[in-house]
Amino acid sequence: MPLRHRDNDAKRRPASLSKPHPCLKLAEPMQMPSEIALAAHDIACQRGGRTLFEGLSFDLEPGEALLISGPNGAGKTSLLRQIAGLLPLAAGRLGVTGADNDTPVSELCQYVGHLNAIKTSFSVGENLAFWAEFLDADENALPQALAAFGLTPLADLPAGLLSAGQRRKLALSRLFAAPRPVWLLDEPSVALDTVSVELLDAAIRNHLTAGGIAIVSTHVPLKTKFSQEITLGQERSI
Amino acid sequence: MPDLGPHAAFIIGAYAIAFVVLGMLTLITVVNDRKQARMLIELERKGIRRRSTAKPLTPSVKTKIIKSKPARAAAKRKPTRVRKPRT
Amino acid sequence: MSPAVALLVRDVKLAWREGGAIGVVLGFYLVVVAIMPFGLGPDLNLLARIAPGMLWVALLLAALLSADRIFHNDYEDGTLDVLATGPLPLPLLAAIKSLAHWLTTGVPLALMAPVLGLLLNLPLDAMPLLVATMFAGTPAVSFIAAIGASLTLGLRRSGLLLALLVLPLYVPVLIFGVSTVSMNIVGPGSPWPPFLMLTAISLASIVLAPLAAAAALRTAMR
Amino acid sequence: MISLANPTRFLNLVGAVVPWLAALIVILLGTGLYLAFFVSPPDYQQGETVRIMYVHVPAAWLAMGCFLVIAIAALGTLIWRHPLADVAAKAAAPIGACFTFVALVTGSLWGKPMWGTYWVWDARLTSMLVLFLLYLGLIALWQAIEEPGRAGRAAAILALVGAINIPIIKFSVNWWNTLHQPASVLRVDGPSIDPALLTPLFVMGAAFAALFVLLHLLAMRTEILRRRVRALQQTQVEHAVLAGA
Repeated sequence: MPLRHRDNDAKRRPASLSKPHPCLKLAEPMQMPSEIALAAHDIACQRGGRTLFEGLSFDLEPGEALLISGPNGAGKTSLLRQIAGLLPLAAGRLGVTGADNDTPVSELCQYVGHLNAIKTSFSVGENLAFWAEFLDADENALPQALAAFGLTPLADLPAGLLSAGQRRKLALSRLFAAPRPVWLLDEPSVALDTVSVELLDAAIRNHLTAGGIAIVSTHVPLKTKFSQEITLGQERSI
Repeated sequence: MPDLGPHAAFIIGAYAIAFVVLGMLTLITVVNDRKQARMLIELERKGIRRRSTAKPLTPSVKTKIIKSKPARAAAKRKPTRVRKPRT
Repeated sequence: MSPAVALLVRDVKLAWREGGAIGVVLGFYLVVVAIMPFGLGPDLNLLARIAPGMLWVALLLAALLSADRIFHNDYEDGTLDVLATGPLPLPLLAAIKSLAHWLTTGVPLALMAPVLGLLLNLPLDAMPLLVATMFAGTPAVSFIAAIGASLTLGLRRSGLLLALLVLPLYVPVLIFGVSTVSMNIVGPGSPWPPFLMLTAISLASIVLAPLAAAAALRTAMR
Repeated sequence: MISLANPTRFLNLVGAVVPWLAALIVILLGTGLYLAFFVSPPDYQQGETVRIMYVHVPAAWLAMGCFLVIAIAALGTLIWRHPLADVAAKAAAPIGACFTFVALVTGSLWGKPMWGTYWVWDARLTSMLVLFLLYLGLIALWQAIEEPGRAGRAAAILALVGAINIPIIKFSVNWWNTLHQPASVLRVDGPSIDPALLTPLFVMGAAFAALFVLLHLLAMRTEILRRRVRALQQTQVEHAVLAGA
């Protein structure tokens, strides 16, 4: 990778440090590969014989974020699932620079979809610990991951007792339990209260500062600076 | 027809069942085929055509680049790896 | 802990905790075997003769009953999506989940079979062989069930459909499993050829079934 | 093969072939029935009942051949991604099930005079029964999944699993059968058949095969038309939505 990105990071970091936030200290120690760039070229998506979108391209440098918007059924979730490798691309290609050559794109992504991927019979801590182990992450980061959305006091409770908002926070804590350079967030703020949305917002900003990439579909305005926005939808032309 | 002996009922029965089953299958196949063909003609008569010919809806993608960035660097960089579409 | 071991441990823990899944399977096994003599009459000689077959058929049904657990819960709560972004290739993922199903149903059922064999007057000296055949055959049961479970993922009436799809595939397992035990009790011949055949089927299923299951999972996740 | 890849050309081809095939079936079936009832001599062992063979054995051939067609189509769906492959597989399954059913029933009716009972767990009949169950599973899977793409791929996977299993099932059933009733099984196949019995058998076999081809082509055409109708109905719904309905 060219040196340019390191320069960018150096320039950005003091700017965000000047704005202290509870989350900043948590995200700071996390070492993640900060040189991943992600590009999509002319990708298309088909579901059930219908073309949801085609000719979609974007180009994300380290530290950049992409906002996906559009009405229901326009294909926001499908796009995120395509990037996560869960849906095949109907056309086009997805490329990554800066990673080991044998790492598939999906393994660079942390996908937090509509469903929280929580086992209700496990405790909050066990849920996170499993993801850290399974996704091959450093288990020493677990206390910080629990603290990221304030779940530390609930760590030993069964996840089945959590409220909808707390479950969402547990799902989002996965971003810290198994840090990966590309965050794919599908309506991450659903069921979250205002304070938690701010935490999430700050977490995304810190992730970007560290050189990560975030692709977010959301209807809630975030303070995060998105460098690109993609609007999916059907033109009304008959 | 020759004398089929004591087991004539079984022989006739076997042939009868075979012909009834295969006959019904043929009948159902032909009826279904006609039905679908009629429905298709009916729909086409109403002027509804397939999207590949008429394109009434265009799925659209609008990309907005909010922050300008070094365009030449982005253009120069080639993806090292490419995930081929699976379909 | 490696990702594979973590997944295996988690699946076994889940089976242990979620509504006593293992207990229900064992209870089902007991009920099915216990109800058969009421239909057949209490003739101990007859029961001893058909005991291996009854124990095996009931075992297949009990294992199928729990088969949609292999992928269904993870599919419903979104876990499967995150698992798919993990470091394990999908066939290995399917294999580990099948292995967990075997550990939590095949093994307990095989261990319980001799107890139920007592109810059916199965000769005591046939017990070790019965357990051995079940240990050799149940891996095939779990791994083939995983194919059915992945094919019927998220469908209506998936349990019934699963049974319809998978039971015909169990015919060889049933034949060789039962024959091994009956050969030992009544003959004719050595029980080892069918036993080896059963082992071969299990080994082949362990290798091939996860490939089919992974392909079906890909289709279901789209 | 290239011309067949285009569904529209395929539809035209079906339209051209169907009348000729229908005529061929009538001729073959007429000849076959005449040979079976009037020309073929009674078997020295089984007497007149051997005539059931002319409908039972071809049905069994077709039952197995149809699964082969489905397995090849499954490869077409999964590997070559041929656009007509899953249509071919879906259309073949009910036909195969019907032929299997005919083979089972006629075998049973043949068994009553020969063995004194309608059903014996004879190796060939039992394998047919398992095959019938596999067909039912395939059809049920097709019906359970609404989205044709997923249904096609799922059914293709099941068909390949079944195709790998059929020889194992056949082997195990044969083994099990010799174990339980050694050497009592009636053998009508193999080279010991009298040539006078072979000619009607082959003519009937050809008639059944032609019938299969006809039904398969028709069912494939129906399936293609059904998908077009579905697509048109979908556009109709979208039009209505956009018009503000």
